[in-house]
Amino acid sequence: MMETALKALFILLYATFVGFMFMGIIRIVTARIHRRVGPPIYQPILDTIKLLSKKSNITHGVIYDFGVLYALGATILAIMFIPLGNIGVLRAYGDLILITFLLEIPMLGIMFAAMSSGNPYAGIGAQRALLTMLAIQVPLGFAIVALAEFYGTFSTYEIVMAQQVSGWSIAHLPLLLAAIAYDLVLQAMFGKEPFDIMIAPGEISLGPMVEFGGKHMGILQIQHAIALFAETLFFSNIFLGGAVVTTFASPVLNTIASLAILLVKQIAVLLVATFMGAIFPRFTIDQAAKFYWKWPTIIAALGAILASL
Amino acid sequence: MVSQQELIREARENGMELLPLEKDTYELFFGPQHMATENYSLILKMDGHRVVKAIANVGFLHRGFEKLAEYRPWHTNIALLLRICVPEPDVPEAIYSMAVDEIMGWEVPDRAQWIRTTVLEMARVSAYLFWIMGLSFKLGVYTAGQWAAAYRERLMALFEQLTGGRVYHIYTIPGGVRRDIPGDRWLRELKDTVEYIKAKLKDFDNLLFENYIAHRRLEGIGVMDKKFALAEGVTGPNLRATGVAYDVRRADPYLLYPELDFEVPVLKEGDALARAMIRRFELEQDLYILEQLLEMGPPSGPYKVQDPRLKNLPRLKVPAGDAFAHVEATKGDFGAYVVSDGKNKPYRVQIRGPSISHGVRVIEQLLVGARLADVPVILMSLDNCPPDIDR
Amino acid sequence: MAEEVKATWPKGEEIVSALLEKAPYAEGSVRRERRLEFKVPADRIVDFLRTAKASGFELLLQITAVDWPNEGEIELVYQLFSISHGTHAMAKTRVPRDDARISSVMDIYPVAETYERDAHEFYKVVFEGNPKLEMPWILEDEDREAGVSHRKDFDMLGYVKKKYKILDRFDEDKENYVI
Amino acid sequence: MVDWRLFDPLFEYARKRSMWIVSFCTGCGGIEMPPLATSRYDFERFGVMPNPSPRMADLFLITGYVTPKTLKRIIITYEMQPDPKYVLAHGSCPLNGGIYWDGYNAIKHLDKYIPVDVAIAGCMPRPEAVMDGIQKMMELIETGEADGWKRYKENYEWYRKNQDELFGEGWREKTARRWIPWLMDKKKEVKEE
Amino acid sequence: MINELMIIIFAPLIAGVIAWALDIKGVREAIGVIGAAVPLAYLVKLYPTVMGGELIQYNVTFAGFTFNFTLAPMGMIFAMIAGVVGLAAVLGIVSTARSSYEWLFALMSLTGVFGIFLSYDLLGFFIFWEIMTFGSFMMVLKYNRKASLKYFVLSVIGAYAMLVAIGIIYAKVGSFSFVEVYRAFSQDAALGMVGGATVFSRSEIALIFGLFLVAFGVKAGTFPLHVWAPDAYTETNQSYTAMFSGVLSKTGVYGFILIYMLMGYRLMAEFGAFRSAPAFGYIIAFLGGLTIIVGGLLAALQEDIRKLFAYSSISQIGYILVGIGVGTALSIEAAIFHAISHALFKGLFFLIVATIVYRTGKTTFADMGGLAEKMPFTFAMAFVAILSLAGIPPLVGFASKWVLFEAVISQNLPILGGMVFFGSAIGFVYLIRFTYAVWFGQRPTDLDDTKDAPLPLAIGMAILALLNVVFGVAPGLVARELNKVIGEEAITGTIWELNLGFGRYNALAILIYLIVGIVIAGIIYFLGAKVRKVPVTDTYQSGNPVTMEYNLTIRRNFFLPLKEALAFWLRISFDKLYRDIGSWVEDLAEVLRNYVYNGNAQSYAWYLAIVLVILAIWGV
Repeated sequence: MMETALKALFILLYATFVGFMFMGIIRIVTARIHRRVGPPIYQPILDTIKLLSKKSNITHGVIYDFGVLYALGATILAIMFIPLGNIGVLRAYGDLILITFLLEIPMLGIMFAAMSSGNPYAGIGAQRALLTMLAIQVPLGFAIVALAEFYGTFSTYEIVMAQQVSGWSIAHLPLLLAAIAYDLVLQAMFGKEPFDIMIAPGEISLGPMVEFGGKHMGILQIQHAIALFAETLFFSNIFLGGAVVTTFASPVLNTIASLAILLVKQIAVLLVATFMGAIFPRFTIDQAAKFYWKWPTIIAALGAILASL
Repeated sequence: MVSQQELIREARENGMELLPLEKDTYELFFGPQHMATENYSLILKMDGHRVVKAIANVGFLHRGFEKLAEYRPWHTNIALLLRICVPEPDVPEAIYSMAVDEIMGWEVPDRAQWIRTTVLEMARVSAYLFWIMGLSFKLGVYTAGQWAAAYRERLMALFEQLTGGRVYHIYTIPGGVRRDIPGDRWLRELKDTVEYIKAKLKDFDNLLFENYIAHRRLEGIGVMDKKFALAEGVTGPNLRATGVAYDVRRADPYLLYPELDFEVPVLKEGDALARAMIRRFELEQDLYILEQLLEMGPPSGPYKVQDPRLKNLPRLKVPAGDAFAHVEATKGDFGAYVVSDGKNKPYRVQIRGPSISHGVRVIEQLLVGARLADVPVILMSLDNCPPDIDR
Repeated sequence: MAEEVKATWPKGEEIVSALLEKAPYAEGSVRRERRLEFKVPADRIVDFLRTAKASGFELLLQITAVDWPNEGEIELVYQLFSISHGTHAMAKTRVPRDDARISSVMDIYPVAETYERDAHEFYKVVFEGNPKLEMPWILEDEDREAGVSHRKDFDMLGYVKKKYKILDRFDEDKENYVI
Repeated sequence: MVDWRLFDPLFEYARKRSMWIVSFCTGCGGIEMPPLATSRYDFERFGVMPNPSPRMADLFLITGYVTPKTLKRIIITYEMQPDPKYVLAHGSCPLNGGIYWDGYNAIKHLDKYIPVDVAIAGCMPRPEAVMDGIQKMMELIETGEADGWKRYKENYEWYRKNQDELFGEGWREKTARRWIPWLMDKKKEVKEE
Repeated sequence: MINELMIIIFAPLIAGVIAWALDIKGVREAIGVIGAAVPLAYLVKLYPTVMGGELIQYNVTFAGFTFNFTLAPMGMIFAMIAGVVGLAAVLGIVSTARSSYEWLFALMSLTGVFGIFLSYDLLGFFIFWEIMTFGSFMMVLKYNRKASLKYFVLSVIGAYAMLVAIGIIYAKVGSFSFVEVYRAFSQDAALGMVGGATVFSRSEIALIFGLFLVAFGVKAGTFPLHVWAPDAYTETNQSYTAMFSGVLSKTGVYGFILIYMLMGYRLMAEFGAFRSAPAFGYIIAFLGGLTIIVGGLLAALQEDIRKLFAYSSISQIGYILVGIGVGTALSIEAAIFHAISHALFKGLFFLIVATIVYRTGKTTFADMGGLAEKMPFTFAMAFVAILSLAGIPPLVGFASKWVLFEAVISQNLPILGGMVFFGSAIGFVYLIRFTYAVWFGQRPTDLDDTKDAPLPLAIGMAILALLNVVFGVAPGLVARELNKVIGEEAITGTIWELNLGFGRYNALAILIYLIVGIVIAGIIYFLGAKVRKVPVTDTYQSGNPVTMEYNLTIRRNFFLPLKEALAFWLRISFDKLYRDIGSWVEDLAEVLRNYVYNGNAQSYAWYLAIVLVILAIWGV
């Protein structure tokens, strides 16, 4: 019991910290692409502290508060299910479908909170967010189906272990296709161009986030950090082989090594998304839906069909 | 809080009957505190993500220039009027100076003409770069915008060397320019900058003008046809995108333009993509003009009219009369109508900003039926400059 | 001054005479190359602009109102441009200052709606037939009520002092101040 | 609940190093914002970042002259920002009207209507000057002198009085209702009988 | 004569008749509730016995036919759904019924439902099917003639299809009894395997299957036959719709399971398998998949709160059909599980809709908004229902959906897998539309004095919401019983945990960690500065002042981009085709109504009698 609690605490702290670093990395890399110096890597942490230390906050009702809390709570829940190297609290229950759902429901909390403000921009943001989700769901679903059918199991942990034997998922053609589709989906999950339709600062002024300020936004920053960590970790686990190091005698060393390997993979995933985001304009929502229902869906469905043969 | 009943009663007294707002649509206030608009506001009546009705709410930048100009001596007005058009402040300077020159009957010396032309072209290039930045920020490809703003900085530095000001130059004055070119080094630097920006155009093509997604975003958005554009008084690149080859530099030549070789690009589609492409071609043409000017070199001679009246500028009296002068700005036909009654202050100055024709009625009509995501794109593709309208 | 720079421009003369033939009530002259000037009576301005548009003046660039209090008139200058002839032309007309009314030219040049709103806001010229004259334009309601205008008799400095309770640097004794 | 004074230095540090700007170009100074944000000056180095929503913004950059029409929006936006919030007036015009000192439609003393923490003189101030202003603001935040938001709370009556004097009582509702008749598609003329 | 089964079946009808006859306000409500509560009480009483493996049987001989009623585990589960949701719906009807007429027919259809689940022969099945259809038809007829016609024409088509199929079976087998029929088909399958002459030819089997597909597909609202559902669900008492959608549509599902039970072996033997699913089942599953997508997408585009949930019902039935179609023990368990959870959350949803319609008198989204403040209890119930339908762990909607997903995907059916994934996202989409338009945003001034739910409705909602939570946190409770029904340990694990072998789901852990997560978030939240409540006019409007006269909420065409992205499909496949078919069907309906269905109970009885006579003659 105590050990589980400690592990959970470790995962939570590690995910938060690394998630914030990821946010910083995105900002620095973007700045470098823009030929700027960019902020220090710990800038997101400062932002969050500042937001949480605001001396006045507003609310639009109970749901406005609860939605935000729910978003963070659900993200913390999600991170517990994803295997993190050798550490896992609930990884036995780390079911592919469950995690896919858990990675989506924080957004539902944010949407609830945003919509309860009654701001039309938030309404449009919610509309766009949901349609984006609807659009990505098809390729995402096929990618997950492909994985489950290829490995014959739904357990993320078992998929990671299987990859230790048979090589990374992306080494197999069906799963390579699934990974490509999933990576395109990830672009929308991160809210990066060309699929940052949901927040679109130049169009709808951050959409759902427009009414959040002070501690609500601070909590959402933490949520964003953890979600960033969780999404990259999930991708690294299911497609990039995860990390299970057993070479060292000491379990601590093994853990550190596997965390390091995972970190490298996660950063790779992150950088791909950042680079893609830097060079593309933004789609409109109907174009994005049509795009996702066309190429990524075809690729992922092909992957799924190949995997099921 | 006034109740609805009171409001209706009030409106009745004004001869109108208010009905409760339709529930089928909703109102979206777009600007002024918004990233897509400068200090300009649209009140949109929306259905889903489509605009049903748009009303332009202008006047946030109104400072009453035309009234203020009547209180200031002739030369001081330069420092005032250039604030009408912030991205290219040399244009109002030039038109006002040209109109005053005409009333005064001054023949501006060649060197001053060369400098004025160069400054106007530099202003055009910097305004186009600024516009690229605006468009790419609206489309979400921030990299292109950041780069464009960075290249513009080079021109800002050159302006600073030439005029002493970064943004507001107060350089073109009636009778010539305020001071001479700093030296050959400046010309060399200008040449380098022109080459540099020319080399970087390819990047913008890749990121913006030839990008698949950007094309999808711009194609078929905000389509104007030739007849509509002419009836609405649209000028500049927006008009040329509909197939009318109207460029003040060709239609009503001024300064050195008759001697320069450049093309007036024309496209027929009339949509946002055509407008964007026209601007991109014009940027290339402007760089070409600058190259020609540099090759030509500044003619020798005085940089302003040798007139004793210019010695004591505050006491400058302009003879009674009126004149209209206009130049081709990046946004369109920028004109000034100056009336003098023979005193040391203008009697009436009217500035005709190009946005007044495409920033109010045209936007209101083009936005109907557009998606919300297209609203900033249409605004930016028209290159709407609110201070033109508000003055 | 116009007389001094007056240059002959044969093409301009042709355009003016062709236009005056169709609109005999107007007076026309060539100022210089690419600058024409017409004087039109206020009640015929719609006819004149219709004729002008038909004979190649496609663009209406601006409607400028100039207040002449001594003559008790407001001069309206319609700035036209002809792309086909490549010339600018001013159509000047005058309306009485106290009852400044003129018919709108919206149906000829739709863009005139905006210019007319502007002229109405600042010079209180009523353009009959323009539905949006009363629509909020640049000025706020409280300014409109206070009678802000660009007419010569509007006491701007007094208004500023009343509105903002402050007017730095301004010496009321001084007749002609220099900034 | 918890005594947070212990953490105050941390909070002040975070506040000063993470100033989010309301994206509102009130005047011509807006043109110097892109250069500030891009590679030549890059204010993101100091954690300054433009933000579309006033709800999460700290710094209000008044970029240039302010017309009454804009001032209404500025006040609304300013009141929407959460405390602590800072105002940086940019250019001469918000100080005393600047070149529009005799103009009927430009505010002469902005600090009569909202508190201004730092003002930068110049027309238009160079980006370096703005950077200097931001540095100054950081110093003030660190020393706790950037207390405009406190002043606004304490002297709300006074500010409110000035605002009402300028715009007239009930200006919010009046401004809001201004457009209602024109937004409706169906409006009937009442005929006199 | 007095038998528990008879009481279960006829108690509602008798109560309905008494309520109708007495027609005293207060009394009729009490009688009606008792009429719905009695069967449930008996079902609960009999539950341990039946689930213990003992069948309770009862035979009635009437007009020469022997009707066999048996309470088997499968029927028990469905009857329990009917009992619980029926009771909740009846509680809702207490508040919303307009006349005693509604009591009669609502309870009559409940009788029909119980009869269907308890019948153990085809004839009884058919008769109760028609009683149910008649009751629900009369409920719709009272509100909207046109909708009722659409419903009835399709029902008639379904009924005739079933009648013909039953006739064929009877002609060949010589008995209506399920036991006999099952035996006949099994023998046939065995014969077919060894290559002997079969009783039913291949085409006959295909015909029977097709006819049953139509018959049950109509009632369940499967994709090509769903057209009646949106109108019928909309145009009736909304409390009744809770029963209509939650219970009556389950009879279609039950019918599909019956196909498996009775002729599964034979069909399997005849048509083989597609991948790992039986080929005939794959048809059902594929139709189910299409139903999910079509229903869901159309639900997202509705402007009427009732229509949205009508289409949502169609969409959710699609999941159940997918589960049934895949045909493994696990997937059928998943289907029944989802049938249970669908009944629970959709029943709850329709009671919520009933409350909203009852309290505001409005049905379109355009007229609503900001009700969460005015109706907190109803909103709390809606919150549970939304989370459950959207499939948010740890509520029952997720548990059943999860089992279904795993069951489908583990059978190597990628296309179906993609379809169900899409379905879950579209669920989010239309629910958010409902949430936004009804509960949040700016409240129209005429809704300022809306009150919360009346007590009976509140009790009905509370029952369903509680079950949503309980079965969600302890999905093992349901799974254990389902294993008994199927007779196979398809889902193992404790009451908190579902273990499928290739995937595990622990609802309790999720609940605990979710609470921990929310507590952590709550700590951060409460450490921050206090919050101040601001009105809807004090929101970001690009700096502009607004008043309540402006409309700030997207009340109509919320998903217009989706509509535009789908414009091609909407135009070609639904709008035109169905309008044509619809008008054709309505023309036919006009004829039928004039001669057959004139809304008169007497002539309907005659019709039934004639049909039975024809059947008897033909069958001999």
